Amino acid sequence: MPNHAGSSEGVLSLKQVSRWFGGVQALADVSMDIGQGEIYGLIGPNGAGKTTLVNAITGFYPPQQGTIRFEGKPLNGIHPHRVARNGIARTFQNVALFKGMSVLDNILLGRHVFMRPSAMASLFYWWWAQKEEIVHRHKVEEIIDLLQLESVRDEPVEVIPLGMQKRVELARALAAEPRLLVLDEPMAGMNQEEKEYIVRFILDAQEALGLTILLIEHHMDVVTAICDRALVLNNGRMITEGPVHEAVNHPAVVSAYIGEVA
Amino acid sequence: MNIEFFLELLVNGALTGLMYGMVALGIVLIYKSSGVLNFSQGALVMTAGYVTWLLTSFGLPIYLAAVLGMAVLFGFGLLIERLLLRTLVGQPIIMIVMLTLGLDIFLRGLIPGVLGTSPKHLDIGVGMAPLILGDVFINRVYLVGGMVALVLFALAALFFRTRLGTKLRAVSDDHVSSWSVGISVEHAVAVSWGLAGVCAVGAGTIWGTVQGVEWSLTALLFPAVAVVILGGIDSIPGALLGGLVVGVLGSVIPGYVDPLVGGSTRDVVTSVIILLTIMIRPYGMFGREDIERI
Amino acid sequence: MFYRLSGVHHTRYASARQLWPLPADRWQVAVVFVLAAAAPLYMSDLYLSSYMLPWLVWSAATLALTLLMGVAGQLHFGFGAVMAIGAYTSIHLTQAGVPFEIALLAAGLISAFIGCLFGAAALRVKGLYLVMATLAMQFLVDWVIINVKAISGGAVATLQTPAVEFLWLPIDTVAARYYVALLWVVIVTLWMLNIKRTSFGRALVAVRDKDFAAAVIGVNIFKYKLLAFFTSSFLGGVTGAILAFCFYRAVTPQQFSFDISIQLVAMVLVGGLGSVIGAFLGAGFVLLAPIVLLNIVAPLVESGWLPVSSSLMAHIPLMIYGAMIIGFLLFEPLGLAKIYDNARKYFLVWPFRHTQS
Amino acid sequence: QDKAPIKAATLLDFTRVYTFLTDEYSQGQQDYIKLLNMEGGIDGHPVELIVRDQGSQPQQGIALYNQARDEGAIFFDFLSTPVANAVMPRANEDHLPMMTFAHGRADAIDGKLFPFVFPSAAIYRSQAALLLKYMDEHVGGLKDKKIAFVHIDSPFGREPIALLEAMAKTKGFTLKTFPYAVPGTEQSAAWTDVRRFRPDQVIIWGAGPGQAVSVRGAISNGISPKSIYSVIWLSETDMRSFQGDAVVGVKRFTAVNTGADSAILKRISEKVVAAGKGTGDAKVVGSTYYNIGVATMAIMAQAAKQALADQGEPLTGDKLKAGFEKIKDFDAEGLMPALTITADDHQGGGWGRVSEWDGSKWVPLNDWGHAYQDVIWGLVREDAAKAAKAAQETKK
Amino acid sequence: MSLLSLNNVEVAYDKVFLAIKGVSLDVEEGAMVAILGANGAGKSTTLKTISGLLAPERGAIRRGQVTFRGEDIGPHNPPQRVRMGLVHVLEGRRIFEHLTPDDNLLAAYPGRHAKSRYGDLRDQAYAYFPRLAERSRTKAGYLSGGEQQMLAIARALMTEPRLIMLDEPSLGLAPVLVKEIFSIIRTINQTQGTSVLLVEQNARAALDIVDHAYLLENGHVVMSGSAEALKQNPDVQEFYLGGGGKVDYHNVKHYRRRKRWLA
Ligand SMILES: Nc1ncnc2c1ncn2[C@@H]1O[C@H](COP(=O)(O)OP(=O)(O)OP(=O)(O)O)[C@@H](O)[C@H]1O
Ligand SMILES: Nc1ncnc2c1ncn2[C@@H]1O[C@H](COP(=O)(O)OP(=O)(O)OP(=O)(O)O)[C@@H](O)[C@H]1O
Ligand SMILES: [Mg+2]
Ligand SMILES: [Mg+2]
Repeated sequence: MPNHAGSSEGVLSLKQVSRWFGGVQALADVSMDIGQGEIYGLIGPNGAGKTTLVNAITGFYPPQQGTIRFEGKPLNGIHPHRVARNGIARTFQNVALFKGMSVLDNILLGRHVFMRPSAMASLFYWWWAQKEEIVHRHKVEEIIDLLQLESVRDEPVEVIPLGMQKRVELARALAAEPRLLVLDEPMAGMNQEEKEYIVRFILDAQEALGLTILLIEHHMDVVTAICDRALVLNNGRMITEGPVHEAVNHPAVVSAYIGEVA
Repeated sequence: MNIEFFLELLVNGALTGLMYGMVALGIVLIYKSSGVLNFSQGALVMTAGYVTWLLTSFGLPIYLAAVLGMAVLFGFGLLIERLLLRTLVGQPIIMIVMLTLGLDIFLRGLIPGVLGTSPKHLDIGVGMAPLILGDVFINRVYLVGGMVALVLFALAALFFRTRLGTKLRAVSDDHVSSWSVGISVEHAVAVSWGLAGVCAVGAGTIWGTVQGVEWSLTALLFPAVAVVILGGIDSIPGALLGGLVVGVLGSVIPGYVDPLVGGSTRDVVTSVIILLTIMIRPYGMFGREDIERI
Repeated sequence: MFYRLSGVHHTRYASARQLWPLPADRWQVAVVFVLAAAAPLYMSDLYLSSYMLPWLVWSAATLALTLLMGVAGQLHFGFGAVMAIGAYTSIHLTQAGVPFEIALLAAGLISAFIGCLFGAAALRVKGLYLVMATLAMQFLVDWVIINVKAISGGAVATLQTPAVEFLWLPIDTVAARYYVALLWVVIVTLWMLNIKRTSFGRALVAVRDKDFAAAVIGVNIFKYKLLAFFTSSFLGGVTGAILAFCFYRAVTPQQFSFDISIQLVAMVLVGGLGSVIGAFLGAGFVLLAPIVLLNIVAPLVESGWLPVSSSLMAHIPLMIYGAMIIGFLLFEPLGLAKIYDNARKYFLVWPFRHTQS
Repeated sequence: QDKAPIKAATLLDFTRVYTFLTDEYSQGQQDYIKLLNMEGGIDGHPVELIVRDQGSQPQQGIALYNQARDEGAIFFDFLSTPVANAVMPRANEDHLPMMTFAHGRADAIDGKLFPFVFPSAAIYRSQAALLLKYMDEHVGGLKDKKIAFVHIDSPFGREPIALLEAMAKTKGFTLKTFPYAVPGTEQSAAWTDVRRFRPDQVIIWGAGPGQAVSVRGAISNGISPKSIYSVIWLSETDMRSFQGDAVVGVKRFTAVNTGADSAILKRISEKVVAAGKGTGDAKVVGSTYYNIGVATMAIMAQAAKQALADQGEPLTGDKLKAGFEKIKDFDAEGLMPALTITADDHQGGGWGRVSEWDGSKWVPLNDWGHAYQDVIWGLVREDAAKAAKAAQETKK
Repeated sequence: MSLLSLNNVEVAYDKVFLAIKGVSLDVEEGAMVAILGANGAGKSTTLKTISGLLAPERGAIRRGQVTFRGEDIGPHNPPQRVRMGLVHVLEGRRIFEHLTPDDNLLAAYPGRHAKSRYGDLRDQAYAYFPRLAERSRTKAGYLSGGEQQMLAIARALMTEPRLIMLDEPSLGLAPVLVKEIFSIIRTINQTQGTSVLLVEQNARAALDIVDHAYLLENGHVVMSGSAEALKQNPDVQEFYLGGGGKVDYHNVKHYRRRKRWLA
């Protein structure tokens, strides 16, 4: 994969991105550059536009202004499923797993981009689809034990606890072998211990697969601990951008987002 | 063809539309307040027709019978909620759609089975002589039907301005959280079904006069569905306007086209209205859109 | 019949992904299949032709719809129309001398393409609105069939199926027709089962459960919705053709009216949305229960036990049918499949009462 | 009466499309059979009716047909065009006669084409023909007249159009057809159009509630009841829904006398109904559809008698068919026109008459007769030829 | 006699899946109690059991009973329980999307009293959450996560509860909002004497405001005591508070075997 560390432009670079919803402007001239292998924090109050920004990147709400480039290629107006094939994977703020399926199938779906699904193939399963299934099953098993999901492998996702579900979502994203991983509040609703687990998994995955990561999180301790740089949004505008410690200590950020430490 | 011809099609079409709207109104009331699309409204109308007929056959004057019928059907609505819908709270849409269809089938068997299948006749006593304006003949029964429809629409609109109305809208949004803040989903849904029953009597009596009371009253469901789709399933003004449009198009277009194709095109017009609406503007003219946050 | 998980270990992914991982299940399937295959030997023609045969064909139809409604989550209230297209295609082709096998294939394909038109609506809307759209299309298709004489065969809208042969065997006896139906239903069943466990099926389910989440892992939502309509319409079309040739041996528009579409949905739901075994149970139940119940009620009436008029008598099946649908939705929304499954689970965890977290 | 019962299956539509007449029709059939059995059945054989509902659904009809056949029924009556059409080929295969009294497909009158199907009364085209003939002879001829044909938009509704068009040519009147949508309960658009056509005569061709709607539509559009002509399906109940003499003068084709004064009806009234053995509401006895029901069973019984007389025990489908084709000048004791069925003509000449509504009952206007059968048979043969040709094509 | 008490309650979903197994807990009049626990421990289930919202999820009480104000509320349906003064703010802020905040509040107002009373309650709610007052005319569905959470709480307050149950109110909220909401909860408790039963993942914040807490581990109460006592407990510190001070996430031993109290 091309290494952009040196180049002026990062793996993912946004220029003057804006997005309106009817009257409200959810994003106003947001620009950022994420370098290869970085963990980049995206923080800001509720309703600041973080999720919207991610949706713009992944093609759900194409920006009405500005450009988004990934590894040099423009992403504007590309359908979500194409974005995925370009090597970007993401998780969702409120868990978006496929309720009807087992954990295993959910993760297998992450391999979709590498498979050749067809009705015919399934008609002639034994001669056609089975091999493929098994090949990818091996891949998936690797991810399963990277994220320690063995215990729930065959459970239907809807009955496993939320913490596990978030983990499965992460696994599904990793299964797509992305180069950029976008995590929207992966630790919402978790207790300390589970947070620690997720953090570990993120770090491991990043090491193992050389990922670049864009992380939205409200847990400041985590953000400060693992992010290299951070962008702070408020009402769709950038307050500040830069090394994480400077960003979070920026007075505007403290007042608007973190609040005076009691 | 001449202008009177067009006018006549227009007027009678509009009135028919209002009468469809009456059936549609029942559907809207239920959907607006419990998020259930009631495919058994046609059967309710049939039931209402039979009930009114039964009461008249005891010698009651038609209007008194209709009023009594409204009471009966209101109760019937409550009963449906109590027996059927209460247990289905929170089930997927398809289940509830199918439940109402099942109810439709059941009623289509029960009512004619018990009260007889040969067409029963109602008569709101306005005679057959049309109202004649120039060369435009207007069907008096339709005229009365239109009036009744308008009254019902007005009442329904007022109802949703009340506090109870707000609660009902809340229920249609989210059963569980309505429960969690103490709104009695059961009562809300029951009331809406009761009101739908009342509308059914209006429609049943008028249509019963137009065509006679028998199972084919259930066929009114189809135009009614077109109306709610066009107007927006949860919009009362939508049902009113949708009714007018469906009625007029369903009368004018066949008026000119049928003689050419030598076949009735009204159902086609209706179907096309449904399709086009869904393709072009899924939530109809005034329907509310679903909010999906990613 | 004992389901014990203990002692069942999978050493290879292939075996873990078998259709029936439990030996007990495999036994059941085998037995059922043998019974079905041998049916002509021990069943009277009456039962074979007016219960067994329709049951199989309708099961196939239900499976086709299950693929769409259960697996892909696209509601379809106009499936009767799709089957009608298949039936008419096949009958016109065979009358023009095309071999039956090819006619079947063509029937499937034509239905599939027109079925995609239904699918076009699904690209725009979900749920309730899709129900309406498909419902409207049902009416349109009916209208076209009835009014285009070239299709329906004119004012006297009945087309008789010509004598045909399947794989060089003439389809003239009840048994022959039965085996054609059986063959088809077996194919459809295996197909369904395999779809459910391969990437294709998973993609469909993904679109059903959370379309945007499906998109972000690279599933082209539009494509798969259309594929779902295409595939199930194909199955529906062929089934329609087989229904026409093996059961009715005639085609009239009413055969595939709106009522039939509803009946199919009822079969899917009564069976249990998305379940294969459910499709069989559902089709059987909806098809046979009213007849059976009527056969129970009828003697009572004729012997004067129940004093009901012949008219009311005649309406009883309709009531039963409606009541049946309602009953299932109320007392077992997940359908017969769930009942079956509960029984099975009961044996799985037997003698314990609960699975623990 | 110790002989084996003769089983006849009347698998009717009580629930969907034909509900408007099935109750009365079936009541007539059952009452007549009761009478017949009291009077010793068909020389000693009691007749057993198998009455079931097929809801006008072919699949249901086929299933019930198979079942009844299995139970030993040798005669079938469906009174539902789609079901009858779907079952015909089977009936022919199984050599079991079925009756499509005064309805069903036109070419069924040709015994060559459908050896086991017996309309046994004027089919729709014959009915239309008779109405035309009446206009021609009694209301100032057809030449240069305008005739509106207002019909339900279904195979049944379109059935007579072919004949009407043919006659329009030969008789030189202008015909205009006005279809309205199934189920026929909303016709305002059609009638608006009819009024502007200013027809001399109007023929309404529908069934059930649609008929009353048609009459109402016609009258409120200023068409005199006297110039309204209807297919056989227009009953007392339909007409009684209009109060006063608003609809006096409406005319209708009649295949079977209405009223309870013919010999058979008298006997039914006293022996069955009066004796409290009646199948349903006594008021219905003698109504149009009731009497049609009686007639169908009377014809069936006659055929069976013939068959047993000629070929002896036991009665089979084939013998019964032959019996039908031996029926000669049978008028069911004055209930209906003298009926003669032959191996070729299963319609029996297409006899009938026109009656008029006098405010309380239907009164015959003319004597039994039939009309333009040559044209009707011509059309049938054309179609048959076409069909045969098509068949040839496929063979090649 | 305590306001609310669960006595050895056992709940199963789908008749087969046991979610909580013999939970007992008490909430005193005017007290603030927290339920802590890992994901899937059964916290929400417990709250649903109390508010009677199990039915829609095919859950049912198998054993034990729930008493509120000395009365066994097992047979009561949710609205009846709300009328008794028991309200449940659901997990994941389920407000009425298509209604404006105003209508949300109106819908929740039981309407036992006059319209004026409603006015007072609404003003009070907006006093707590001035942010909502600003957006009171836009469809609630488009409010941001935080605002929706506030609306959910405000809506619950319209029923004038004796006991308010909050399921993870801080879920997905910005730190400043978390602080804000918790302080508001405290004021509500103090000014109106409303008892609070709080389910929270953010143990630190929770333990700061409550006076008593229960620890749930897959369906069992494994520990309970005063907030202070729990804060001191080493296990709680390790698994819920992140070992007292700041954690160095880079060096967390992720294969660490989790300790079970019930092993
Ligand atoms: N589909 C939509 N239609 C209309 N408005 C929207 C839509 N999606 C988001 N918004 C608005 O855009 C703004 C930003 O929303 P967004 O979800 O991006 O906030 P956020 O930063 O993710 O907040 P949170 O931390 O609570 O997730 C909000 O005011 C929201 O109301
Ligand atoms: N509707 C349901 N059907 C089946 N099982 C369920 C259902 N809801 C919850 N469960 C199971 O019950 C257990 C407890 O769920 P519950 O939601 O109460 O946990 P929780 O403590 O609230 O976790 P979280 O912190 O994620 O909310 C979990 O194992 C969950 O999988
Ligand atoms: Mg967000
Ligand atoms: Mg929870």
